[in-house]
Amino acid sequence: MVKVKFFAVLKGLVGKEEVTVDLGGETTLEQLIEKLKTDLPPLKDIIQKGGILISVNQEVVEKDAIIQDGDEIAFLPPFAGG
Amino acid sequence: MVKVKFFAVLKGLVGKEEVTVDLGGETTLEQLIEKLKTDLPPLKDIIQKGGILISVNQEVVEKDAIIQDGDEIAFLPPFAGG
Amino acid sequence: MNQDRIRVQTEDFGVEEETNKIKQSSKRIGGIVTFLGAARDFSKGQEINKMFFDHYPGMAEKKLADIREQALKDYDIIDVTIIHRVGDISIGDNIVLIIVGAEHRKDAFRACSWCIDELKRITPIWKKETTPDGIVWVEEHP
Amino acid sequence: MNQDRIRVQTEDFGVEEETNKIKQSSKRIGGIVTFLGAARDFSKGQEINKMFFDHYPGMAEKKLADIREQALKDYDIIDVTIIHRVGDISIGDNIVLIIVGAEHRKDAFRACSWCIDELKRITPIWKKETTPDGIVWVEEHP
Repeated sequence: MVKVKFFAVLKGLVGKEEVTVDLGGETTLEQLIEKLKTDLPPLKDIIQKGGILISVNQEVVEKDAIIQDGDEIAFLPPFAGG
Repeated sequence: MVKVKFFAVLKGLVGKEEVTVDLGGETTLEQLIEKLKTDLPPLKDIIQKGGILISVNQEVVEKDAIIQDGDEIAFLPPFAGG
Repeated sequence: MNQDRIRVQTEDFGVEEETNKIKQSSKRIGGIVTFLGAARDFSKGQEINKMFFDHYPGMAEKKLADIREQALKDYDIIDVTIIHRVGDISIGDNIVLIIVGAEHRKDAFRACSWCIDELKRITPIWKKETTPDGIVWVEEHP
Repeated sequence: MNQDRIRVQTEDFGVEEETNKIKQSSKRIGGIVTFLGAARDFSKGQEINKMFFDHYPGMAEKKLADIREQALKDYDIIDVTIIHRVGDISIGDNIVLIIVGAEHRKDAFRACSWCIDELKRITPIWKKETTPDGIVWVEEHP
């Protein structure tokens, strides 16, 4: 099981702040995204549009990153702090 | 008559904070300096050593500046504010 | 010290109070450069009524701490404070405070400027602006 | 406004108080960059016990006002405060405060850095340092 978080504009677009996903073992971020696109259809357009970073355990990673049980994944829209 | 002021290290070296000089009419800064060197001998070495700026009415000027009655002249050692 | 120097908080901060903490960290400090970001009433041709900052708790603090560590490594400076407010912010309110203490001013200026650039680049904080036309999450980033 | 924004004074200044004055001058201000110079206990390999600043009354204020006007002309900024203390200064005490308020941070950083460089270059203020070896007027200028 992994936790997937959505922040800022994504919370509203996806309609959820957090979901829990059962991976069925080690997988890649790419595969997790494909599964999420099915479970949460708005995510398809969001990812298509680009500009979203994804973090695993609070570090931004590439799509070939390995995901394991217990990881915390987050979808991060463009930052606007400061 | 003009007022001549000495600041910071120059106060101690010249031994005075301010002197009044009778110009006897319009003159140049150069001529005033020559007169002061006679009246205040330590000024000779100070000017020789260099690094001193001179202001007339609170603006730094060159040695060919014209000096008139009522002007305020100041000898300014290297600035060290900030 | 690190915990006090890096904060993400809803409440306001005191510029003087935080400056004094930096000053007290070393008598070698001769130059302190501060960046204070405040909420403007106007952005990209659009009037702003108020704003709201969201953040990723944990990751935001971690990134600010990373920025602080990197600045202390890369620049000849002595101490750094980075504080970012989140939640509701009114026009004129403080948003972000970065204070850099150094022996000499050049390094303090360079490090402070780098910290705010880096904060905007890597810190998971988001801004929602309320304008007369509605509410928008800010995407573009100056 | 100019008189309050440019000061040469023996008493200390309040960083927060002066920052708030700058903030209140316009709601367009989004970035405030501050340089605070403090008395270090060490300079050019020499321990310092205390210092004293002399100035040319009238000319010093005039030069600070010139710097403020030039900065407001040359940079895209909204307001500037420059305050320099004179008289006896203990280690750790504030010496100089420059606050620049602008819409955007880049101009505020550039203008603030320029102001302190220019202050050191053209303002008739002098520093006397008391060290374990004696009292010296500082001539060289970093």
